[in-house]
Parts: sequence; C-alpha cells; structure tokens
Amino acid sequence: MSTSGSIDPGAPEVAELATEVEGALLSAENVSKIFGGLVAVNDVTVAIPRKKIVSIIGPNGAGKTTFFNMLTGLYKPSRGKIVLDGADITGHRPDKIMAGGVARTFQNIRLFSTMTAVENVMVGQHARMRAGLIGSILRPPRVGREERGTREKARDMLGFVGLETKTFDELAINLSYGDQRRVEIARALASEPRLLLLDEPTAGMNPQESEVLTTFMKRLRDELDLSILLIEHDMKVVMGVSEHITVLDHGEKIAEGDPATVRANPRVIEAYLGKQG
Amino acid sequence: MSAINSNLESFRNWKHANLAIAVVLIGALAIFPLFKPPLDGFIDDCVLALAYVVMALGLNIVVGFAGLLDLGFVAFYAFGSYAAGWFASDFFSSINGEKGIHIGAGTFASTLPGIHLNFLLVLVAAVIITSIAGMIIGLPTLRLRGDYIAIVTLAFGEIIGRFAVNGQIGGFKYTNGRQAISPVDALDLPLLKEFDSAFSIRGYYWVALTMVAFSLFVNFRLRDSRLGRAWIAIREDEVAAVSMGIPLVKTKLMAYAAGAAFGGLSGAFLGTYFNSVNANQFQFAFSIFILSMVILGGLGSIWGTVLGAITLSFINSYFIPDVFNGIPGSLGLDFDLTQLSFGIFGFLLVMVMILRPEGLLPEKRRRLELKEGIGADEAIVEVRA
Amino acid sequence: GSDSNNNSSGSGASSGSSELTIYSSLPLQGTSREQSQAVINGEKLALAEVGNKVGKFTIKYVSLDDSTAQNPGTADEGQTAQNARKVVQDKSAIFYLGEFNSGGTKVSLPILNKAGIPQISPSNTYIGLTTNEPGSEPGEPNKYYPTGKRTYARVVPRDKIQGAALVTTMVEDGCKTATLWDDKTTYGAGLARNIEASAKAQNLTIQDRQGTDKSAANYRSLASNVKSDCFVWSGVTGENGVQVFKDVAAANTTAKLYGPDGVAEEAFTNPKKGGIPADVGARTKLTVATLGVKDLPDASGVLDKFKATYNTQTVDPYGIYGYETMALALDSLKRAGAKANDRTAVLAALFGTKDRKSIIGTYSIDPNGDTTLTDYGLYTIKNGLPSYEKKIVAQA
Amino acid sequence: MALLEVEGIETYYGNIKALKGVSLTVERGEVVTLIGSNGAGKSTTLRSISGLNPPRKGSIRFDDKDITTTAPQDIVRVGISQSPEGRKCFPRMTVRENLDMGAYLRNDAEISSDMDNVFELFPRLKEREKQKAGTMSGGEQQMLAIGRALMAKPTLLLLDEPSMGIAPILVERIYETIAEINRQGMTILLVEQNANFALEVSSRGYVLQTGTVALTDTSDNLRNDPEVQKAYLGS
Amino acid sequence: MNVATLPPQEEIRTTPVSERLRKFFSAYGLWIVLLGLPVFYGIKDLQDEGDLSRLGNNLFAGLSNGAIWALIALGYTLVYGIIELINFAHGDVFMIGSFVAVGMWGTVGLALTTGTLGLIAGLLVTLIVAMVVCGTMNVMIERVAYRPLRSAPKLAPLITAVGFSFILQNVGIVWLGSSQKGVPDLIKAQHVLVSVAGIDIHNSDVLALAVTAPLVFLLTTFVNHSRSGKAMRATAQDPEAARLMGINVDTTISLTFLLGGLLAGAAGLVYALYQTNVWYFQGFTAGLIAFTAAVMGGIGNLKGAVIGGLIIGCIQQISDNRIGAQWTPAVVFAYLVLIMVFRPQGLVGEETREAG
Ligand SMILES: Nc1ncnc2c1ncn2[C@@H]1O[C@H](COP(=O)(O)OP(=O)(O)OP(=O)(O)O)[C@@H](O)[C@H]1O
Ligand SMILES: Nc1ncnc2c1ncn2[C@@H]1O[C@H](COP(=O)(O)OP(=O)(O)OP(=O)(O)O)[C@@H](O)[C@H]1O
Ligand SMILES: [Mg+2]
Ligand SMILES: [Mg+2]
Repeated sequence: MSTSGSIDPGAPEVAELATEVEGALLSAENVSKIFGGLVAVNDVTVAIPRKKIVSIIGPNGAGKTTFFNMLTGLYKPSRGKIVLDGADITGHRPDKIMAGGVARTFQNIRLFSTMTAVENVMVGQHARMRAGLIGSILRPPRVGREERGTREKARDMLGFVGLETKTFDELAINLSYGDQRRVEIARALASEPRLLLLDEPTAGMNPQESEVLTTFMKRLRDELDLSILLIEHDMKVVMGVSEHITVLDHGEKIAEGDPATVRANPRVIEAYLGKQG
Repeated sequence: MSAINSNLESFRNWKHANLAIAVVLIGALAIFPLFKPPLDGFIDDCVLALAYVVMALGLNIVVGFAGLLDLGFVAFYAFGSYAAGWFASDFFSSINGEKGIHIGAGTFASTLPGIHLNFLLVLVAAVIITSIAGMIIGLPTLRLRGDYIAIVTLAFGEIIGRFAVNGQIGGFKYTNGRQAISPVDALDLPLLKEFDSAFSIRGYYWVALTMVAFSLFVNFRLRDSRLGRAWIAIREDEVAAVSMGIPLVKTKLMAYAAGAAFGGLSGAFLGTYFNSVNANQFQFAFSIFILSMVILGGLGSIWGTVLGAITLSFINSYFIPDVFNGIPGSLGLDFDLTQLSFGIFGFLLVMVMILRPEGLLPEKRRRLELKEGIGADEAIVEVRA
Repeated sequence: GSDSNNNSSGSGASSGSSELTIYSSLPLQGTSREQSQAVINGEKLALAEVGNKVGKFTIKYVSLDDSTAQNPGTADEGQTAQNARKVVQDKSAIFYLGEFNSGGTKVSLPILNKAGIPQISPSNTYIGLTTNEPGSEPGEPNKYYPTGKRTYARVVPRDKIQGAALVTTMVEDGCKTATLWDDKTTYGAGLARNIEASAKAQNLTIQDRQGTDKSAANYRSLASNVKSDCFVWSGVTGENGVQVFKDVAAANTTAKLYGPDGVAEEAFTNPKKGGIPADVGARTKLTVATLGVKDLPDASGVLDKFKATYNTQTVDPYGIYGYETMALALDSLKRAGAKANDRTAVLAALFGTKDRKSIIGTYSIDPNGDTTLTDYGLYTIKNGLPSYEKKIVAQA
Repeated sequence: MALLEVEGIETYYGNIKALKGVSLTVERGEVVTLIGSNGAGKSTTLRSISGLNPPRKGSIRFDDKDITTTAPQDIVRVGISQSPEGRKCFPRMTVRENLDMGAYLRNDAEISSDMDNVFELFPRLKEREKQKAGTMSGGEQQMLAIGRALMAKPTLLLLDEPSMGIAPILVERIYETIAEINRQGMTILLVEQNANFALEVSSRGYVLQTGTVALTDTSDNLRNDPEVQKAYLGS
Repeated sequence: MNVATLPPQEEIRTTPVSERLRKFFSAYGLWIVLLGLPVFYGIKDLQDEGDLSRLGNNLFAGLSNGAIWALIALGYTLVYGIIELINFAHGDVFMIGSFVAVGMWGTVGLALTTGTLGLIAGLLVTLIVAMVVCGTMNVMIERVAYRPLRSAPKLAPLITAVGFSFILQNVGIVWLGSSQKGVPDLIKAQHVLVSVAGIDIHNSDVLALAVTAPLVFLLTTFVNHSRSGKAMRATAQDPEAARLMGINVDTTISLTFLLGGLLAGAAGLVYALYQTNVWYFQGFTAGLIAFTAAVMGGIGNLKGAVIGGLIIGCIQQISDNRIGAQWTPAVVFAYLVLIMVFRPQGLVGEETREAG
C-alpha cells in the first residue's frame, strides 16, 4: 500500500498554482446549483486541506449530496468554480475528476451488483490501468502483469477495509448491507485517491458498526495520507472524526468550524441538531 | 447425480475450462466434415451457423457485456457484406479504365473488371469500415439511456437498409439494391487453392470455424480484461461507472466498434459465401434474429451465445425446412407446412424462453445472482458524456 | 482445399437408374407465396399430364423453398445457394426450375452451371442473366456462367420485350406523358429501365420516376404528384400494387393506368379477392406474355384443366408460366430420348428447342437461353378478371 | 389474542434461507421493535408479513386471520401498511400523488385531513408538494415513504429503518410522532439500526441474529442488557 | 506513479465559438430539426406556387395518418410504461384487429352499397368487436408470454414478444394470404369532403381524427384521473411499492394490456377503412413506426406518443410528396435520431434525478 508516496503536497509548482484557499487539496469556490427554480446549493465555498477529515452536515435536502455531485462532476455547477490541487476542474467529466484523484461512495449504495467484490474493486482501479482494446486482446506480458497486480491490490484493499476473505468472490448483491458499504469504500480507495468523498457511509449501520467505521476513517487519513470529505447524519461519527465541519441549510452555508464550535452554534442547533444534538 | 453436478461445477470453475472446452470442441468440429459429402446440406447449415455465431458473439459484446441494447446490428452485416461486394466483385466495373484493380485476387477474379482484393484484405476492409460505422452509429446513443439506445440503433439499421435498397444517390451508384451485387469472388486464401463452393464447401466451413475460434478468443480475452470489466460496470450502473473513472464515451464506443467488427467480419464472409450481396437481406428482422440468439443463449454468456446462435440457426435452416416441413410427407399427407414455418419459429422462440428464462447457458454472474431483475436504476440527468 | 472426386461438372451422366428428379426452387414464405404457389400448381399440372413419365424414365418432383422464416418473401441468398448445392449433389437431378426472383438466380445459376445442371426459370425477366443488352450491368451475363457454357433458359420474354409492349400500348392510347413507378425489385426495376428506354425511342415523356416502398401504408402524397396522361407501374402485386393503383387513380382521375404481368392476377384484378376496385379496373390495362384463346386456340384445353384442377376462374400468368416451364423441361427430356438421364444431352435438347407450340405461343430457345417469343397480349379488366383484348405488336 | 402472530416462519431468497424460523407477536396497541445487525433478517421479516416474500414454512396470523400466503395488496386491505427499506417512492409522481397512493384503498372523508397531518409532521413535504419524488433528496424521500405509509391509516404499521438518512432534529420528531400515533391507537412494528431510539419508544423488543430470534424482552431490559449494549448500542 | 495527472489545460477551456454554438444548438436545435422540413418546403412553395396549400395538404394528411400511428403508439407506450417491455407483438395485435374488422364487414353484410345509417351501425359493431377481440388477445398474450417471465432478465420477454409477433403474422398469412389485400372502400376514403383554403379534407381524414381524438381523450383521462389509472402509473414506477399500496399488480398489468389491445383494435378498423388495404405485415411496419413515435415523444408518456405519432405522420407525407417514397423510412428515422440527439428523453419525456 504505497499510495502515500504518490502525493507530494510540497511540490513547488503545485503550491504556486494553488488559488484561493492556500494549500487546500480541493476547494469549491462560490458554487451554486439550480434545478429549475430551486436553488439546491447557493454560493457555497468549502476548502478541504490535505490529510484532514472535513464533514458537511445539514438538514435533509440542504444540498449536501448535490454539492458532492458537483465536486465529482456528475453535476455541472450553475455558478462557481471547483479547483483541485490548483487546477480548475469545474465542469470536467466525472471520470477525469476521478482520474485526478477524487473518489467517492454513494448515499444509496451503487455497487456493480453482478460483479464480485474483487471485481468491483478492480473496476475502481480502471483509471490507473493502461490496457486498451488491442492490449486486452493480445495480452502482452505487460498487460498480464498489470492484470495480476490489479487483482492483488483489490484483495489487499478488501482486506484493508475488513471484509472476510471468504466473501471476496461473492457477488456484491449477495453481500450484507454493511459489507456492501465496505466494498464501496474499498472500490473508491483502490483508485489511489487523494480525496475520498463519503456520502452517509454509516446509514443502515448500527452504532457499534459506525464506531468501527469511525476508527477506520482515521486510519485512512493517517496511513494513506488521504483527505476525507464526509456527509453524515450520525453526530457521534461526525464529531468523532472531523477536524472541520461545514453546515449547510437550504443550500447555504450557515456555519463552519471545528466540532465544538459547530455543535454550540445556535443556528445549527435550531436547524439541524435539535435539543440533544 | 449431485456428484456429477459438483464435478461439473468444479470443472466450470477451473481456470482453463474455457480453453479446454474450446480446444476439444473446435478440434472435433474441424474434422467432422471429412465424414460428410463435400456439398452436404448439413455442412452448409453448419457454415451458416458458424457465421451467425461470429455475429452473435459480436452483438454479445454490445448487448451482453456493455448492456447497450442494439436493435440495428443488421447495419454491420450490411457494411461487412458490402465490403465484400465492393472490394471483391466487378461492382465498380468502370474503375481503372475498366481494367479493374486486383490485389492478391484469384485467377478467375483477376480477369474481371472492378476491385478484387484477396479475401483477407476484404476482411480487413470490412473490419475497418464496420468499426468506424459502429462508432458513428454509437455516437448519438451516448447520451441516451436504456431503451432509447435501442430505437436509435434500430433507426440506423433501417436507414442503412434503406440506403442499401435505394442504392443510388444522384448519379452515384453504391449498391445494387434488391438486384444484388453478384457474383462475389470465391474465397481464396494465400497458399491455398480457391474454395469453389460448387464442388465443396468444406473450405468455407473451415474458414468459418477459424473465424469462430478467433471470435471466441477475442471475446474471452475482452471479457476478462480491464475493458470487459468496464463494460459490465457500465451495464450495471453508468453513474457509478463514470464515478469510478471509466470514460463512458470511449468505453461505449469501443464496445460498439468491437461488436461491429465481428458483424462486419461475418458479413464479409457471408457475402462471399452467398456469392451475392442483396439489399433484401438487410432488414430489421435480421437484427432481431441475431439478438434472439444472444438473449436465448444467455445474455453476456459467451458459450450461451454460441449455443443460442447454433440453436436458432439450425431451427431456421435445418429443423424447419428439412425436418419439420417433411413431416406431412413422411406421414403420407399432402399438406404444405412451409406456410407455417414463420409461426413455428416464433412458437419455438416463445417456448424456449419460457422454459429457460435465464437463457440456455446463463452467464456465470447471473447464475450466482440470487436476486432477480436488478439492473442499473433510475435515470441520471446530467452526466455529460 | 476442395474435394475433387465429386465430378459432376460439365458433362454429368446422371444416374443409371430410371428415376429422374426435377426440382423447383421458389420462395414459399412471405409475400411471394401466392405467385410461387401458382407456379407450382402449373408445374404439377404439366407433370401430371404426362403421368410423371417421359419415355422409360419416371419423374420425381421436389419443391424447395428458397426463402427462410428470417428472410421471407424473396430468395434468401443462403437458402438459395443451399438449394442449388442440394441439387448438385443429387445424381438423379435433371432439371432445376427456378428461381422466382432474378436476384436468387444470380446465386443459384453459377453453382448449377458448374455442375452442368439445366435450369429454367418460370419468371425471371432480368436482362443481364442472359444478354449484355442495354439494361444489363458490365460483365453480365458471362459472370454467371463460369464454365462458359449456357445452362439457363427462361420461358418468359426478357424485360426488353414487355417494356416495349407497354410503351407501344400507351402511345397507341394517345399518351404523350407518363409517370413511371417501380417496386425496386430486380424484376420491377429492370423492367422500368426497359420501359424508360422504349419510351425514349417512341417519344413518350416520362415525367416522374419513383421507386415505391412496399411497406408504406399508402401512396397518396406521392400520387398527388402524378400529372401525366398515363401512369405505369413496373412491379408485382405483392409489392403493394393494389394500393399504388388505388391511390394514383384517386389522385388523378383521368390518367390511364398500365401494369405488367406482375399484376395480371386475380389478387390484383378482382376486388373480391383484395384487388383494385372496379372503377379503377376499368381504367387499367395489363400486358402478359400470353395471348388469349382467340389468338392461341391450342391453349384452351390446358387452361380449362387448370381451372378445373385448382378451382379458379382465371389462371394466374404465373400458373401459366409454371406450366410452360415444366412442359418445356419435359419436352426437352422427351427429345433427349434415351439420354434423358444425361445432363449434357438434355441441355442440348433444351437449347435445341425450336418452334415449340406452347400454351404461351410458338417459340424457340435462342443460344442465350432466351425465348424468341415476342408476342404480348393486352388485357383489360372485366368482372374482376383479366380479359384478353389483342396481341400487341411492339415497336421495339 | 395478539394482533399479529408470526410463528416459525422460514423465508428464502432463491435458495438462501434468510429466516430460519422466526416467531414473534405484536399485541394491539403496542410498539414492538426488531433490532439486529446487518443481514440478520429484519427487513425480510417485514417483507414476509406484508406478503412481498411469503414464507415457505410457518404461519402468520393477523387479527385472527391467516395471512401467510395472502397477496400483498390484500394484506394492505386487512390493515397492514409498510414503509419499506429503500423508501420506494414513486419517482415520477409528485409528493402529493405519492401520498395519495398511500390512501389508495381508502375511500373516507378523512383523507385530506390525514394528509394535512403528514404535512404538519414533515413541513418539507408540504413545501415540495408538487416536486417529483424522484428528484428529492434521500432524507426527503424517507419522509415521504413514512408519510405514505401513514396515509393508509393501518391497524398495524411496519416501519423499516425510518430514521435512515434523516437529520437528527427530524429523527426526534419522527419518534415523537411514533409515540403520538401509537397513543391514538395504531400498533407499530419497528425495525431499527438506531436501537437507542427504538428501544425508547417501544415497549418490547426482539433481537434477530442470522435469521432467528436470539433474544426477546421488554425494551427497558434489552437496553440494559450488556450483551445488547455491546453488540447494538455502541458504548 | 503520479496520481495527480490532470487533463491538459486545452481540454478544460472550450473555445468560445464552439461553446456558443453548443449553447445555440442545445437551445434551438430541436426546433430547427422539427421545423426544418416544413419551413423549407413552405418557403419553396411560396416561391414556386405562391401559396402554402401544398404544404398544408401534406401536413393535414400527415395529421390524419399520424392519428392512426398515435393509437398504436399509445398501446406501445402503455405497455412499455408499465413493464418496460418493447412489445413487438403489439403491432401484430393491431394487424389482427384489421383482419377481424374486415372479416366482420362480411359477416354483418357491410358492402359498398350499404346505406349511411346501416354503415354507421355496422361499423360501430365492427369497432366494438375488433376492440374486444384485440383487447382479449392482448391480455392472453401477456398471460402466456410475459407473465411467466416477470422475474426473468429484462430482455427475455422481448424475445417472447418477437415470438408472438411471428406467430400472429403467420396467423395473418394463413388467414388472408401473404400480400396486401384491398378491402371494400366503405367510406369512400379518398372522397374530398370539403376543401378549406386549398386543403382537401377527405372522408378518411375525418374518420381517423373522429375516432382517434375521443379515444385518446378518454384514455388520458382514464390514466390520469381514474383509480385504475393511478394504479397503472404506480405499478409502472415501482411494482413492489404499488403492491404495498394495495394495488393488484397482475390485474393492473392485465388492464394495461387490455387498454392497449382495445386501442389497437380500434386502430385496426380505422386503418382498414382509411388505407382500404390490409396485410399480414402491416402490423410489423406500423409497430415499428408506432414504437418510433412512442420513443420520439418520450417512452411511457401518453401525450408524447400522440405527439410522436402526429409528427411522424407529417414527416412521412412531406417526404413522400417531396423527397420520394423510397426515402421516407430513412427520413423518418433520421428525424428520430436527430430528435434523440437534442432531446435524449424524448419530446415530452421527463427527467429524473441522479441518485447520487
Ligand atoms: N434533479 C433535481 N431536480 C429538482 N430538485 C432537486 C434535484 N436534485 C435535488 N433536488 C433538490 O435539491 C435539494 C438538495 O438535495 P440533496 O440531495 O443535495 O440534499 P441532501 O443535503 O443530500 O439531503 P439528505 O440529507 O436528505 O440526503 C433537495 O431539496 C432536493 O429536493
Ligand atoms: N434480495 C435479496 N437476495 C438475496 N439475498 C438477500 C436479499 N435480501 C436480503 N438477502 C439476504 O437475506 C438476509 C437477511 O437480509 P435482510 O435484508 O432481512 O437483513 P436486515 O436485517 O434487514 O439487514 P440490514 O440491517 O442490512 O437492512 C441477508 O443475509 C441478506 O444477504
Ligand atoms: Mg443526500
Ligand atoms: Mg434491512
């Protein structure tokens, strides 16, 4: 697992290019998304520093998932700019953005249901592989090596996220909900991202399992030097891992800061946390 | 019984099972015509079946692997056949001052006007033309979802069929319409003597068999590759696929191109084998025929597709005309069943599908799948491909 | 490579046995089925008349289908080639009667030619199968005869003759301008080319040249462009001929209407059988390569027998052509005498056909395999049936 | 006689046995909760009750009628409605139409006042009355699914993870509502991952483990059970 | 390995011109496509003939022709909407409808000589019989060929549909032979009833519109407002959820096939009267056109199917009249492709959300 070596935050040219938020891995600057008449995300600026876990919280329909979809290129922002490591990626295709090092999971699990766990994770490495049409057919040694390497790595990843070896070759659809979440994370990780976006990863997990995931996220940050952007409604998880929290409501940023600050913010309590938070 | 089953299961899971099946099967198939008369009608049916296997394997890449429902596969059959018609007949008879262009053509063909390329060159031409056509046809479908793809491919199939029938725009004549470009040069390969289908069709059979072996090889290689996985990912969930770094446009176009290439390959062969390229052949029903092979065999399953193609082809060219229609005769009745063959064909389609809804040999993935009827879910709006 | 011990090429002495087989190959599925059936009826009738015997030989009749469920209505290339090869393999095969479609013949002819099997088509009119006259493609007809020897004959005059007959009739009827549509089949398009050529020669202006699509629901819009004195359709009933005439007749109430033998059948002429309405029929004239009984008294017996056997009021021209195809084959066998099982001898007899008195008139087979018949009958439609008017003397 | 009696049901997906003999009862007027880890069979139990996956063995009785093999639509008719896992809103219908569908079998005068109640519970739904359900956010759809199930005005309400994807402030509201409608007389069978909440509103609970009932007790006892705490509540 | 590879800068910035072009086409492309042919020929007519009556005639004939396509397309779209099946047998059910209607004329003694009142009564009877026969048949086909495949892979029923299409076509062949059969022109289809501003209105046009409009109206009202209609829409969107609402999915699907069949039967009669010919293959061709119409409008969408049918009718007439009948199918399908390019979800199809 040597993804860490590939990221070189200190490279001078990168630093030079970085705009707006100094040193941020990814920054969204004043992005908005309008559906018909509905402003789902309104002028939101968020910066994600390197090797940090940042969370976005907010009531239902606040625009969190929409914001994710803009970061990953599934939606094109109606306004604003998204900058990844100094390069403007606004409106780029999702696959390009993924190739640039941003990987995600989905609020409703979206595994490739008729593929095994291992194959799912292998797909995650698509952007890091090179075999083309002809190469795939003729399969020269280079491609064979690549293929074996990919499979190895997929198994490593699945082990890393804690899937039992015996379920590696099960079809995704037959896995339990929790395991499906794990495979999704492994699939995202396999692409060697610099930034991992997790959309409600603990939904449908019980508190005990959520706790395990919390620890796991910290491990990712520390061992793989990843940044993580997390959407989550489970406050225990959010408060437990985040170094920075942004709160959205009705598409607008209503608060941000470290967990303690956010938690104490009356607007956040009123709009989102409720009395027991 | 269960012992057999488990043995079978472990064989299926054996790494080289496919290779083993393929080698044994193709070996056996290769020598079988020697035991039949050289013009035997059954070998004839086999040649057709093999050619359809190649087509079906091509369509399987598009529909089975990548999940792009293609109802216009006939377009590639047409392009492939016309490659043979254009480059291996006297169709362009006025070219080169009526002297013709001959590259590696057979002895008889070398004396004719028109363009006469060697069969292998014709195949290359067919593959190039159809791959490009495949991509062009694929282009407008890229933003479409689900069955909208089906109708656009269907539309192209019809448009191309129509162009084939009309054959001429202004003064430029590019097909012979329903009057057929004929004859097409006999198949001849370097170092071998010409395959004359009036005396023996074994040569055609072996060439078709080689093409099947080649198609199988490519299909298996593609399926178990980076590209194959990408196709299946797209089939399952486009949004997730693109979010995993799979470029939709490029990957889909490659599926279209690869699938089309086989259609072209087989089309060029059939044009040569039939000795004629007639616009009558290029109808929607043909697309349906090939699609039925793929689905009936087991969508996405390579061996299933092979079996499906052989089954339908034999129903069409052997069972109905040679067996079924002969029944009244053998019972001493003077009743003509040919007028029912259409319906019988339909009836068999219905029966087989109802008896084996998953297909004759379902794809391994689908066999493992417990839950049914899953697939890519609701539409995505904005993925700009 | 190919196998060489099967040597049926050229001079194939067929079987020593006394049974000979005559094959017919026609599209039995789809739109051409009815006309094919008429051909078969005619062929069977002719065979029955000689009691399935010629000299010491018993004749077996086998009908093959050259269409497939997947490609109905016309000769499927694969099936046609397969039929031809099937016949090549049969040592007792002595005649191959087919195909119905000229496009199909392009496939079977080269194969049968190599095996030296005599072939007669009941219906092909396409010029290029036998000659290189205008209307044919470069390279034709030689490319269909790899052995260089002719093995193919037909009983119906090639398009050139009928084209001239149609144009002659129109000119006689006082037309200055004509609209010409064809059905885009080998038959229809080929005949249309000859009509065009003839029209040029006879100073008839072709105003609007269109190809129709048989699956179109109607031709009303297209027909609204018909502004000429005459309208002629070069096609067969099965290509939506009835609708073409109905729509043209409605759009232009004065134009005179003309059709070829492809529509000279009850399915076209009789409204009760799905044909054109009587008022359109009254404006329509047809040409058929058969003269009426008044100009061809010998034919009446056969026609009556045909009507009795198959219980119809009129004999479809294709029934007549089918009858004559078989009759010509049997006649050739008879003339080959004891050598009726020798294909070379039979071919010689076939091409030696001279002044044969037949149900369609007196003709010979010329060295190209074409009939020398140039007599076309002009038919009008009475009571839903084609009714013989007169013999056309074509201004070819 | 209990309102719902589930007796030794065995339910399969293809050849996979998901429930291996689950028995449970729900008395009229109770809130009963089902907890258990992923894949334990909670949703499958609800699906069996509402007829979507009828059990191969065992029996289900409701209101003293056998409904083991009754078709889902007829089960709704006898008074059971469900807010299913995965929400399953009708994506191309508006919010209001979805709620209307909830009352598909009803024909009484109170439909519109019930709808007002749902809107009061989830003001967001009122705001988005005319939005197509398919374009709503995850949480909004969850609200809709719950609201739709309420619209059937069932005798027995089955809720499958109603708090999934719902913001904390609303989770509270939902649980208050559950308590409220239960007070008004509706019987509720609740499946939850969020066991803390679930055990708070319910009177009794069942713990499911790999397709069997591992434990059943009053909710208070379960909450205090160290095993349960460790496995499901998080420390 | 360098993970941070980003696409080169050129790819990021689209040149302003192409961007503007793209914007222009995405805004107006559809309209350019839709109006291209009529406007072009309209201008041409004005230049050549000084008025628009020729174009008007084309368009009007197109509407009445298209009305028949619309009736069939509705059946396609209903069935597609509810079980996502491209029901290839639908066109053939319609064909059988025509055959039944024509057969009934004989039975009830309708002929060219029948008086007006008798004709109307007879045709009403025929209409009902054709509708009932097709409705019943469609329901039976669903039972036999599609219901057993409810849980099979999505494309499996496509093949049984094709199978049934072949079977029905064969029934047609055995019934009335294999080529087009002219049928009595009971309503004097091509008789010009009135001529308005140079546009000829034929009996057939009046018939097509008079039958189609009320049926379409009834159907859309039924689907949008009746309880069963609601059940149909719910089943279409999520069968499992529909069952949880108390909807009997099987009955609802049967009902859908029944409705589709009824419309096909009506279309069958109208077609026979309008075109005055029938043949076994008419269903296949019409089915293809109707399917195209359904997709053009946005598959699953009733309004879309009607609009699609009418548009195709018009394109066909214009193309027949101006470009030549031999190119008409190509023109129609080219139109379809262009419309799909500009409106991937069909003319009035709805967008749904990416589920993120
Ligand atoms: N395609 C669309 N069309 C119309 N409205 C949309 C569309 N997509 C999202 N919305 C609306 O935008 C708002 C933001 O949705 P989003 O999914 O981003 O919310 P969220 O913050 O992720 O909520 P949740 O916590 O419930 O998942 C919602 O009110 C939703 O209804
Ligand atoms: N559609 C299905 N096909 C195959 N197996 C399934 C299906 N649905 C559930 N299963 C299996 O049945 C078992 C029980 O699943 P169920 O969904 O009832 O669990 P659950 O308790 O609701 O879990 P979760 O908390 O994840 O929702 C699991 O092992 C699961 O893998
Ligand atoms: Mg969300
Ligand atoms: Mg569950």
